[in-house]
Amino acid sequence: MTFAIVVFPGSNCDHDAYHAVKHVLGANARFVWHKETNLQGVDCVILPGGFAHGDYLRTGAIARFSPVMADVVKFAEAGGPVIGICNGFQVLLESGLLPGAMLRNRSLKFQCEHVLVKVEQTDTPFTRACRPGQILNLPIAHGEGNYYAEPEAVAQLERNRQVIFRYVTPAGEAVDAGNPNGSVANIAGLCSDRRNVVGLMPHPERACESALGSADGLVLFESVLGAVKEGAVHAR
Amino acid sequence: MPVDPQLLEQHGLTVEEGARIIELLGREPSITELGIFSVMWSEHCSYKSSRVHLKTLPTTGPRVLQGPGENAGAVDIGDGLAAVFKIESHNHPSFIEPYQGAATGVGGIIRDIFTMGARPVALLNSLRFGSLDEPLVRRNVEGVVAGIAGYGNSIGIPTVGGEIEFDESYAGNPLVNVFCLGLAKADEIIRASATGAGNPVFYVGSKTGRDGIHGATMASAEFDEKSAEKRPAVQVGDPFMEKLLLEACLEVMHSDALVGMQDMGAAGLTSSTCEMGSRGGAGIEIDVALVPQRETGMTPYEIMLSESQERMLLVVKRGREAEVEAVFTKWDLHAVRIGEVTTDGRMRVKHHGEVVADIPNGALTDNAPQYRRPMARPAWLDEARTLAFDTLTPADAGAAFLRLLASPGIASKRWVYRQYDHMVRTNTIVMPGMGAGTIRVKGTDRALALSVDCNGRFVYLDPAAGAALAVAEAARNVACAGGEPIGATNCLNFGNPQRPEIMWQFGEAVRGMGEACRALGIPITGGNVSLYNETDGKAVLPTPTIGIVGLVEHADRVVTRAFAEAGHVVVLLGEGLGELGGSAYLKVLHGLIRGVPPALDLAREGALQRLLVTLAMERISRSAHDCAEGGLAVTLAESCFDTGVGVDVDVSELAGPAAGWGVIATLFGESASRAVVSVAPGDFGRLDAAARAAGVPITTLGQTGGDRLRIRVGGRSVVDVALAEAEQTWAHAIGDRFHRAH
Amino acid sequence: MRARVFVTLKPSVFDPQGTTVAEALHTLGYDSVSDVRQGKYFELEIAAATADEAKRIAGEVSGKLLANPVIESYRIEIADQKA
Amino acid sequence: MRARVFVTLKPSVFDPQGTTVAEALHTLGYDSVSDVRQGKYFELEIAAATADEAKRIAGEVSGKLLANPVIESYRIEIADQKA
Ligand SMILES: Nc1ncnc2c1ncn2[C@@H]1O[C@H](COP(=O)(O)OP(=O)(O)O)[C@@H](O)[C@H]1O
Ligand SMILES: [Mg+2]
Repeated sequence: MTFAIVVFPGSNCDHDAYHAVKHVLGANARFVWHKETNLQGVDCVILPGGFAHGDYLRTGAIARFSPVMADVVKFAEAGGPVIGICNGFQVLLESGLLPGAMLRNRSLKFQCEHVLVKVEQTDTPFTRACRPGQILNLPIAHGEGNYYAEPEAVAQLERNRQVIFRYVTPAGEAVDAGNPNGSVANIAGLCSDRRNVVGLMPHPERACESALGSADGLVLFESVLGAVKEGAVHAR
Repeated sequence: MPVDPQLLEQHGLTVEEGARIIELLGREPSITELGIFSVMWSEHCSYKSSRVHLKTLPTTGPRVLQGPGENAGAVDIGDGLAAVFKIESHNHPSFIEPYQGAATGVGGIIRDIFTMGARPVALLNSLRFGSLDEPLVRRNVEGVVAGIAGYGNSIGIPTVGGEIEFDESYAGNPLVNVFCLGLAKADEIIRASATGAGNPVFYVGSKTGRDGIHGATMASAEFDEKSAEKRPAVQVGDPFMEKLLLEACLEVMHSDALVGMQDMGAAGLTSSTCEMGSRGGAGIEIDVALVPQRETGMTPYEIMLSESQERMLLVVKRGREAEVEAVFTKWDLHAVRIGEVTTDGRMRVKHHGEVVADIPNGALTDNAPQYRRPMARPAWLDEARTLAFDTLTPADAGAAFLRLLASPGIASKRWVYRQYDHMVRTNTIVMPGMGAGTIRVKGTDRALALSVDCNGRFVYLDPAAGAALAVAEAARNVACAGGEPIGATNCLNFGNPQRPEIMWQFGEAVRGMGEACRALGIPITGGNVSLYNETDGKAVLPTPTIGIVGLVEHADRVVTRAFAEAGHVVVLLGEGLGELGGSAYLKVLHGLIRGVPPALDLAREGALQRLLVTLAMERISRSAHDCAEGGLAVTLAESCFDTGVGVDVDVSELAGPAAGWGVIATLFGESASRAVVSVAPGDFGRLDAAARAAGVPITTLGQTGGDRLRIRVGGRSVVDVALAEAEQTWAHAIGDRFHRAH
Repeated sequence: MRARVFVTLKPSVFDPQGTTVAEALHTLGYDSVSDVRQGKYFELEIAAATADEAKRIAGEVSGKLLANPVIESYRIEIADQKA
Repeated sequence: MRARVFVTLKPSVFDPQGTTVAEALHTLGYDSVSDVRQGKYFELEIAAATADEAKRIAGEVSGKLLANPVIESYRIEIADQKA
């Protein structure tokens, strides 16, 4: 199985994603420069974290016009698994692959810390190895992770069970006390209506080894590895 | 052009220096030449007041691959790898514009590291501000922290540690010192020198504007009302551009088409051109008309002195230009050829072909003025060193304990480091707040433990002892984690060197720092001097910050400050002498910076540090935390926090009489060479044997467990609080002083 | 031609920056300021024959890049001709 | 009264955001856009008897909080009376 890790100018978690899938998970990984136009032969696309184009203007706003994005859209539309992590999630939002937008954290500050995230849905390629309701300890590191969508849009996300990760308290409750950034409905991550495109603000790739404080993020990559191996998900 | 005294003064030069310029050139300088001399001979670039002292520092050792003289120092960390590191100040710019000043400080030190061919992997910072009770200081703090975060986070280098202290003396002159460490293959370190006549010189990065003209001279002048006028000089950082430069430069270095490179930091194109030529024993000729410009109508003077950020100067092998250009093009950057290497040892600057400056490199570097400025022990010192305990009433121990935990210097710094991405690159195995920031070195078994420290109160009361104590503390911090201290870098922040008492503080501090490093076997591979840190004639506390790199042999054996679990034995290594001079207790409870700082026996300090490394690497210690600000009581409290494991100890063996100053001195005295360590009961025998073998005094204090923090003397509890209460106090003291709690 | 583009959060979207600025102003004693909204402001230099053409280009650019239609709206003025 | 405040970087101050946006526009084929400067835009609701008074308050607030006088300058308009 081969992961493609898209590198935008300003991506800075690209090497972390590479390390996680190649050296911890043991899969193949290759970097794809944002000017390339061909994702051929890859089984899963990772849009990594960082500050594509410096996050100037708006997070993800300029990156979505990168040449590679046309192929990422094609890959996603063909059913291939795509995961956007942090800045990658922001790119997915800007490019319309996932609904909604990001506002500044309500603290107006960058926040880097471990948070608790509940897995709400296990029928996506990135959560199928999770237990329903499993709580993951994952780091966040962002200044604009305050997810927003109009109330009707949020209602539709809920109806379609597209909210797959929510920030929670240690008791597992998705209440304000567990919400680090002000995201509507404590949303930490979403999937597309076809469920193959996933975006989340926390960094699973930073939580794949216990030496780093948590290995809870590895299950996302194990999930997609299993899904691809079993042929449960692929771009056709 | 005739140089009159007024013109010289505008350039921060003395009349004697003006005469010397004429002598060295054999003629009157042009205005461009005068500008070039003014920045190269500024304190910031020439080290004219400090060099005679810096020469005395120990800079060599078996691990040293690069000592002072290049953009950064380097030490061998095994496996064919080098740690490349340095610290730099951006104090004055950070006062004028906190966000951009701090941000560009981070950008500058990162360039110093990747210029050496190293990939930057960790940042630390050492910050000093006035009292947090002042709204203006709070804005300054918010801006500086946001600026460091804004730059470091964006470029993707984790900030894994640092320190922050508050004292009124810094209110009008904060200190912003940033440390960066990078990794390189030991045999691939790049030097910033220009060789090979005819090799082309390339400019790459941001376009040049009128930013920061005379920034280097500004960094060499104290503040007064007039400095507000220098404000248009503010530089704006562009971390995105720097990220592109970083990746492109590291890629270029992997080809052998590169001869040398240097960043354009303070004094921009001037210092890079002249220093590269000088180091290579060659000359450089450039035409400033070829320099990419952001603004129109810039003069050669302005182009040479601009401090626009995110620019690099490269010397490339002739015939290999296309390879290098292709790499930069990939990263959307343009490398522009602006000149070439010559053989005549001169810096020649043309403007559309016409020579506007032609100076022998030596006149700007080796022949720059050197001063042995007069030094005098301050008259006020004897008075400040006396401590009349009979005029003070000792505070209640329990209340003092909570006051100390709530004081910003001791309270949790989470409000600060939460704004820094401290995990990016997935190497951080000890996060900020848990001890020395520690990063693993992927591909090896090893890790690096990093610490920056300085207690300005100690330095103020005894500069030599204070600077030595700073070295001891920083080294002890990395030793607690299990790291052997193998290299250091310093950032010497002082007042106006033209005042003999400041120069005395400086000279003494350098002497003390050198002695400590020599005794502990830690070479200083580079650093930075920041003088004129004064407001209206009042200097900051002398602050010679030291950054230390510790080598941890086994990353998986790293130890943090926090008690691991209940039922462990808590011991004190080293001896408390009840020394309260210069302590946080006196400052926080009595508003005093007085007395004599703790005594330091460097042999005992070294023994303790070696023991701490052994205890970690042999998996004996389960936590280790050095005793510093706030003394034993605060050290014990900090050992409980975050893991929430309580402690119950009896310090009778250490204490004097059970009331009054004896208890206070035992709990809050800041004697050097001590650490609180916890071990599983079954390992106590090994600990005891190791301590005895090392000749380090060991006292069993009690054990971990429960949800209270209890310190007893004899039968009596002198501190007894719910751990949760103490932790709340400590955790929120800084954040609560700012507007939003979130 | 000089175009000015104002990008503001839609009224329904909570504006954390504006709210914080308003709070800070109250702390400073400016109680007469009751509501603050923060947006972005751009000045573009556009090579166009007519103001209308400049406006068309500015509009395209704003819709595509400068504003995010999910949360923001925009308004354009051409320097010598307010619109 | 509604006040609008435009905060822009002083002309000599480097604007990396604007530069990056301009480059992005060129990549998208908008070659007619030659220069982009990015600033901030505020709308304030001010309880004031006269436009002049509103303007005075907006000016104070801008100088103190909304703009950073070291690198930015600002301009104020009162809704029904441009100034
Ligand atoms: N306090 C110090 N101790 C030892 N070396 C120093 C000290 N200060 C400066 N140096 C050395 O002097 C040289 C010049 O320093 P600096 O001007 O700060 O470098 P740059 O301008 O390239 O950033 C460097 O090699 C630096 O390591
Ligand atoms: Mg340098």
